[in-house]
Amino acid sequence: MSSIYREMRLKKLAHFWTSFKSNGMAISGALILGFFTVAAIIGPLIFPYNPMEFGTVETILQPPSTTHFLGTDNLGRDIFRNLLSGARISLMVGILATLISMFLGTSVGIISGYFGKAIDSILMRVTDFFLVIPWLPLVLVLAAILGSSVWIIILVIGLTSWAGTARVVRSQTLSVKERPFIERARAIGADHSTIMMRHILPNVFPLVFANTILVTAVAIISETTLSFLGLGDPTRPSWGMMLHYAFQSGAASSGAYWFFLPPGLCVVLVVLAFTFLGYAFDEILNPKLRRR
Amino acid sequence: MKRQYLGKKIIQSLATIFFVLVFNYVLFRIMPGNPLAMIMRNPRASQEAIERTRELFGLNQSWYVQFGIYLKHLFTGDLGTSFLYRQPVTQVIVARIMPTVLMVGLAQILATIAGMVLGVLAAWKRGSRIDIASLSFSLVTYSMPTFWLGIILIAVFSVSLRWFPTSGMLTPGQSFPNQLAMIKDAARHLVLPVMTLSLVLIGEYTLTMRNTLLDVLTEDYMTTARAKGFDDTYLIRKHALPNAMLPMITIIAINLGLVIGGTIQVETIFSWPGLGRLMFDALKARDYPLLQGIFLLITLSVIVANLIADVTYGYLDPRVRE
Amino acid sequence: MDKVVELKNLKVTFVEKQSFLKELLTKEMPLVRAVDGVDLTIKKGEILSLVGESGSGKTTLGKAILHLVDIAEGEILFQNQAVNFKHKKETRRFRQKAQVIFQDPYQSLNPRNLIIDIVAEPLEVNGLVKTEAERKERVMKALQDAGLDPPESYLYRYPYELSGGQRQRVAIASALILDPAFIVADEPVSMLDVSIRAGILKLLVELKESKGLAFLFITHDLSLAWLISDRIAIMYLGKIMEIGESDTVIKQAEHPYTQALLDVMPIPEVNRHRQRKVLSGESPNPTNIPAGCRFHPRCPHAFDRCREEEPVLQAVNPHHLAACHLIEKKKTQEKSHD
Amino acid sequence: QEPLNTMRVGVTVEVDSLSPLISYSQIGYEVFQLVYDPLVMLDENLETAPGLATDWQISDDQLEWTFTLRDDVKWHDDTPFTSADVKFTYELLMENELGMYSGSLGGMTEVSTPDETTLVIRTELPKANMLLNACPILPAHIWSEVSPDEYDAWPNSSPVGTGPFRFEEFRPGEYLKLAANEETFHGRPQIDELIFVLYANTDTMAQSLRLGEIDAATNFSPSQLEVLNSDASIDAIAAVELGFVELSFNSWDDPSSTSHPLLLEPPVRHAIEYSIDKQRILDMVYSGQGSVGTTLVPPEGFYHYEPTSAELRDYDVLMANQVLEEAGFADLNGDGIRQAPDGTPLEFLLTLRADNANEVQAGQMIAGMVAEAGIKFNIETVDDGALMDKIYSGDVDMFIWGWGADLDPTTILNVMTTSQIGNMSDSNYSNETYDRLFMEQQTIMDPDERREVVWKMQQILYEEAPYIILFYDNSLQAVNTSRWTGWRRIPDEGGYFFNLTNYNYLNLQPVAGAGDATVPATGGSDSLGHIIGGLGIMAVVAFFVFRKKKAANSYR
Amino acid sequence: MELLRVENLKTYFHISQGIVKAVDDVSFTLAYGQCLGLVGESGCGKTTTALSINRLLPPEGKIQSGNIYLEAVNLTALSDDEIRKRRWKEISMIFQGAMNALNPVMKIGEQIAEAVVLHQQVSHQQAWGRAKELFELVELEPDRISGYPHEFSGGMKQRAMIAMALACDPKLVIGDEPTTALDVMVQAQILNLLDKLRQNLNMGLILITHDLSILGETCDRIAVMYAGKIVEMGSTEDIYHEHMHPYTYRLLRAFPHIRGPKQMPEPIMGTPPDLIRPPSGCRFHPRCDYAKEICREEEPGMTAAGDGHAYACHFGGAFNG
Ligand SMILES: Nc1ncnc2c1ncn2[C@@H]1O[C@H](COP(=O)(O)OP(=O)(O)OP(=O)(O)O)[C@@H](O)[C@H]1O
Ligand SMILES: Nc1ncnc2c1ncn2[C@@H]1O[C@H](COP(=O)(O)OP(=O)(O)OP(=O)(O)O)[C@@H](O)[C@H]1O
Ligand SMILES: [Mg+2]
Ligand SMILES: [Mg+2]
Repeated sequence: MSSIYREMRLKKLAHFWTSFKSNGMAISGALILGFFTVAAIIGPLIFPYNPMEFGTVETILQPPSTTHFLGTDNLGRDIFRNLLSGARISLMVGILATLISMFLGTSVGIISGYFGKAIDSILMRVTDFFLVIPWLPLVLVLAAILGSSVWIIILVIGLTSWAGTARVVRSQTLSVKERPFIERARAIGADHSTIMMRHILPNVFPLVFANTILVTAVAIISETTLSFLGLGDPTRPSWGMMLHYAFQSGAASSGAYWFFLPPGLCVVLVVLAFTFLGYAFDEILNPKLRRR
Repeated sequence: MKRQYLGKKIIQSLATIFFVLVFNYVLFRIMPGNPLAMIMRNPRASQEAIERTRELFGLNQSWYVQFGIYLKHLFTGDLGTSFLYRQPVTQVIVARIMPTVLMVGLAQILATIAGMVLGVLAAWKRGSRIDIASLSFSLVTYSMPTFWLGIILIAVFSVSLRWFPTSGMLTPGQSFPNQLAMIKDAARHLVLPVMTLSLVLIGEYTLTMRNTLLDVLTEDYMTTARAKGFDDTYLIRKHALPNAMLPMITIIAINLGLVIGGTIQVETIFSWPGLGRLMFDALKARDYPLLQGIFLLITLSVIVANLIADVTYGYLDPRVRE
Repeated sequence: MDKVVELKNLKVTFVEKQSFLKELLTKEMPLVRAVDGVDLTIKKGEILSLVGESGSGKTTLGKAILHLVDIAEGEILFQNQAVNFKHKKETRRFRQKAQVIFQDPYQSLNPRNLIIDIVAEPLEVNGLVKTEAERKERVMKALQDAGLDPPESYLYRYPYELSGGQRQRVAIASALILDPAFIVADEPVSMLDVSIRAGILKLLVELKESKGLAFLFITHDLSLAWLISDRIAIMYLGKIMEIGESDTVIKQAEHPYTQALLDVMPIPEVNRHRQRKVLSGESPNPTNIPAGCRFHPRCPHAFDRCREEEPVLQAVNPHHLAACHLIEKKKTQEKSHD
Repeated sequence: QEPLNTMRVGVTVEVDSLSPLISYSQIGYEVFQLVYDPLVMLDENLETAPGLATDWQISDDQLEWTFTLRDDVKWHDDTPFTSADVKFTYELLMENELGMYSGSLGGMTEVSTPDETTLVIRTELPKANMLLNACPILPAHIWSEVSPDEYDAWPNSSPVGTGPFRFEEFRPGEYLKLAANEETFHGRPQIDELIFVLYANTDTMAQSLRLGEIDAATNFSPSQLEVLNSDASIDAIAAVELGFVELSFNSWDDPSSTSHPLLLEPPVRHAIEYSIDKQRILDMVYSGQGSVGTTLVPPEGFYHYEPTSAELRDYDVLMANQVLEEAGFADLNGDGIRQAPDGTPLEFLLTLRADNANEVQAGQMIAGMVAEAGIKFNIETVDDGALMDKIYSGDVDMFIWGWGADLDPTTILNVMTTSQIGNMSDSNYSNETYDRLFMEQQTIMDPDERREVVWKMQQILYEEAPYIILFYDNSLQAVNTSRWTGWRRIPDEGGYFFNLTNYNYLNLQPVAGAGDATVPATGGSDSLGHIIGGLGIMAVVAFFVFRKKKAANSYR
Repeated sequence: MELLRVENLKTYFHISQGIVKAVDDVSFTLAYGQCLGLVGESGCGKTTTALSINRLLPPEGKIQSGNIYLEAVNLTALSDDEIRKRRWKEISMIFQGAMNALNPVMKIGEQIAEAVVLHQQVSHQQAWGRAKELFELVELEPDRISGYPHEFSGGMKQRAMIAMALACDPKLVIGDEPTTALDVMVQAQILNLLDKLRQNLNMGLILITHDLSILGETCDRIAVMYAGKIVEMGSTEDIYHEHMHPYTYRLLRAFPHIRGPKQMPEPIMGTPPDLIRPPSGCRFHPRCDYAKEICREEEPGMTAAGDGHAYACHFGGAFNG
């Protein structure tokens, strides 16, 4: 019987794949992201990079050449290699921060929407608070208090970016909650946690998923911005850190475009890829958009 | 009915403000360096000054009394004295408000208009070249770090093309023969920062507009309206837009918080003499009273903007008036 | 005969949702008297139909019996016992014995669960199965009971892969799996295409007969009620207006409201431009129930007494009760004729 | 009407206050020396020269100074300047101990004014730095109106001075504007308007300079220097500055401190110094601008002590390892990190200031270098404020920071005295001999004799190494010579401005015909190049999406 | 006199899974003042037929072939502009589910008036006057004209929708399931109203429904659709009493008859066909009790069975014997 089971799953996947592959944004997003993921995973293995290893005076800010595909930075380090290892950091920050944010946002959203009443009011005021509070200043302050290691940056971004998800999940929960199968679950005696985990979560998840991908994009930009403003982790040179150093060393005004453009473009591309995917999933998973 | 809705929204906003106050209070007390240490760090602080501060902040009182004192000071408009500028925080802030309001306001207006136009075009001509072009444009600008975009714009428009100045709000120290000349000068300086900020915003507005409009266009009442024989422009203007505007309003208001983040970057890149930079300077200098003041101001304005959005929403959508 | 469910003066009220501010400012809150004093018994192996306009409180009554909404007043006896819902074990036992089928088969099955999981959920929730094999076996049996044959081919599908009728059968299977004594069927066929309806109805009747199940069948379609039920109760604004054996209620309707309902029932017959005696207005709202007989504002026969005094259910004959002053009037008239 | 000759100077820090009682900043110092005059100023050779005082005598017991003041000086509001103003200013500062100038007034006991042009100052002990006090003289007729309670807050928002420039306008966040003072004893400057333009980042400032939006600027980053110099009309220099960058150890030898005990041991500090290739860091991070550091007093001054070759701990990894080996630190477990005999590894936390990219990068290089000696540095970055907290609470192992010094060594030497712990001291260093010598040097009037003592002090510090002086860094300045000429570096290796004298401001000449319309600069093309590249890539992306979209459509 | 003539209409939806032949060769006519009931199971193409007449199909839907004449004008041949001018003025629609068919943020009166302004060149004020009249016509309180849809109950919205449909005195009104989702009582009210108005205003009415039992009182003629085709068409009497097609027969048997004998309705087994790959031959054959070999192979044409009565079956009336 499990073969039927597998077959059904496959059918569903196939269906998803059909919509996915006919969606230009999804494909471009997946390709770009795939490229960077592969680059982040195997890149540093082929082109190892040690941020503590510096060049010599002669190798400072060299334009692209055959030995250094993308030239060198102000400390004579290879930019191409730095980009590859930066991809790891940036992607890691984006994804881990998103996981935190997703967990918080989904829990708050579901709990708030499901229980309603006082719990909802309180949680929603907290959510509102995180929603209205100017995000970057808050992150800046928090990062300044807590310090600037990658883990703290991840935590800070995660802790401050869940409000949107919570709202979306809550409103979805409110509508799922009204659907009769929830009442049915209550009628057969399911308790709150079962209902939330088994009935509400799976039904809000597609939305969370699409939303999450967008949060990842935001998280990566956030990391970049924080690093650019000097609050990044210098021992783990992400793309944002590269931009920070490029800007601090005046690369933009001194014409060292190879120092300044590639990390920025990488950020743009990766964020774009996540945004593409987010919107594409939204389009694929959101039946309303699909209808037309 | 309407008054109740308004009342509810105001109460909600007040609740949020209360959260903000508590948070603000707690945050700036757990920040390294309590107010006393800040004063004492000043090598020349006299014993009296320390006493005065102690009293001012009620540091010898219990926490709720301290919170009460904090609230009392707030309500009298006393945000303390900036450590950095040695001036009342309110005074420091007031001097820097206008440039930010000008820039953010313009950018928001521009981005809203452009985003709506692009979004409407994209949704109406879904799948066409226009849709793809505006979608790609929005997504690409949306994905750019604000500061990076700013630097690129300087490189293109100031350095290469020489169309606009690189930085500042007015040509420094220029005395202008008349008001008009000054406005012209300010306008030239405004272009790039406003462009940067709006470009980053346009993306989200376009996408939101497009998506909500697509949603709206599939609604049954749009079919009804089409069946009535109206042409496309009328349909969009009279039937689709009023409905699609609803989520837009919320997004625009919520975005204000985001825009403020953007101003920090834009003001840094373009040396714009506004609040964002002031805030960043205050942060770097650990000027807590100033930081707290700016933080409060920004948060309050975002909350007020949200309240206004909610009220507008209520005005536009008869359903939520109840 | 065994009483499965017995309701005594059951009342359910809702507080109308209103703004926070108003809640603060006003002490009294408008009450929705959705169920407003219902006495009813349902016996083993019986289908009792509950018929009424939208908003008359049918669903609420059904939910109240299953304790899915809070009861304001009155008492519910299940198999002659009051269930203590504070007691977890007792609640659980009750939940196993009383099940529900909802109106909308498209909405009442979790679209993200497989059929096997949906049907087995009551078992899991109540911790009644140990092994996977046992679980599957019981699910298959339930599916078979609900007329889905062969059951294997349904186990690993999602609800959206089934037709409306099949889905409703899945819902029934999931209600049957715990071997209940009583099922509330809330308009189980109203969302289905006519061509499918009949099958489901037949299934319900079969189940009643083969398992001795008791049903509360909620519908607004008098003809369906008439066809499948043993007794019919007519509900209006939270109260039972008429109750009796189904043929009696249909063929010898006493209450003007029942008569009005009968009159508007569509029939597949050429009857061009028949001017039906359609009641004016829509079902009035239960926040503001008229004094006297609650039906009097729409009643074509209303007289003074109806505006002042609320009629109680009284026997027209031992198996037929109605709440209308006309009955007495008629009786006195008959008497005076005599 | 003649067009005004305006000079614009780009700066990255703005005045923290217009009140000399409040300001602590370098830019404040620069502005005050333009708006106000001191009694004695420094000339282009950094020698003392008449300021408001034309002449001065010292009594034989070296405890009484008599200054003869100018009689023709007027405040910018036309009130005449008298000795009472000086007396007022000095007494105000001495009583209230406010601002950056009050320190240099230390030791004065009495100020008296026999007449309007004579000033007599008495001191407790001989005051070696009497003439090097740059304290601006404030107008008594204005400041006496201010209540003493408000001295620490009164903003002095429209300063009135006697200096060569009068204050015009200050727009916080934007610029500060001065105008030439018509009647000044310095002779009217050629600069009609002098504007300090604030930039939030050096990158746009560099662009602005090249575009001619400003005429001069300071605080560039090292790598910009070269590019700026490639511009024919721009002269970018690395100016020697009285300052240094140091690696500072927490020397708080007390149980309440969380300082690392192993760092209190001189061999460890010495090994660290041996293992740092300062020149390389200087070359890499600072583009070679500056010089390798040794002792506390920067070399430009008269008081600098250069360690003998025996004392000198120049870059030498072998020595580093040897020193550690001898002190009993060996890597027994083979993880590349040496341990103390009790097994504690030589692993320390290096705290860096997040917003100073140069220091962060220098720190990273250092961490790489000390590893060669079997020492492990972990790096954390925090902002200034947090670092300050850590320093005051003793919760730090070591950090990189910098100091600026005066011509007179007193201020910088003071940083290392015990009395400054909890105040200026950031290493929490304490040494009784040093403290005693510090008091002594202040009172020695003979420079050579004084130098002996100061050298001794530096020797102590070098040996105990609470600081490893990494470099004497330079201030990177650039001027656009197409509109103003006559730029002079002071001293010869020094800067055009922020050099303790206002010589350049007083002596610059406008280039005839250059006008205010800015000079075209070259060098836009390379930027254009990278833009076009960037846009190209975006176009490719857009095209990609476009193509995919079309495919999707036709599919439908 | 003929008001509407639909000839061999084929409307297909082109979607990624294939071509949905939602309406496949449908022909019928409608006279002035007549009411035609279009009945069939869910998904058989009723709405699509209605939308084709008005050319309001979604982008993926296309009229493949066929002609639709309103009076003498071929609607399928008109330009977008011309058809737009005719919408509502000549053909108006009452949509399935009025709860969603009204713009939630626009006053109901405005929604009626805007159509009047567009098609009748009157002032805005006059249009509101007209809207008030219409409200009275559909038995709604004229004061509520400036209310918003959410303030109306389901039945009232449906009335308002009807008022809107009548705003420009159309020649043809298409009611697409105007009473589905309404309560029996309200359904009866609305049907009564529609019937009365049609007679008073002498307009053509197409009443789309899946409930065969409600047509007996309102319709003159009934067309039974199955899987994109009309399988039987005739007067209401013909369909109820003289039906020749097995599908019509089964459909009628699926309804309970409260005034008739107490008999359980009978289900139609099987499921409606997939319109991308419809069954060969007669589309009903997989569900037909009387299907023979030929039904699988050959598609039956329309057979006349009397005046205006026709059916598409190889074995018309087979169930009788
Ligand atoms: N949770 C609730 N809160 C407030 N009012 C409610 C709630 N549930 C039901 N009501 C109100 O109670 C009344 C009875 O509702 P109920 O759903 O029982 O009617 P019904 O007879 O089942 O109608 P329908 O035929 O439309 O299903 C209605 O007026 C309804 O608005
Ligand atoms: N936009 C569309 N794209 C693809 N297929 C469609 C579309 N609209 C309708 N269809 C298909 O066309 C067929 C006919 O649909 P239509 O809406 O006309 O049916 P209907 O008879 O009105 O059904 P109902 O009673 O459910 O309203 C159905 O199989 C439906 O799935
Ligand atoms: Mg109900
Ligand atoms: Mg339809």
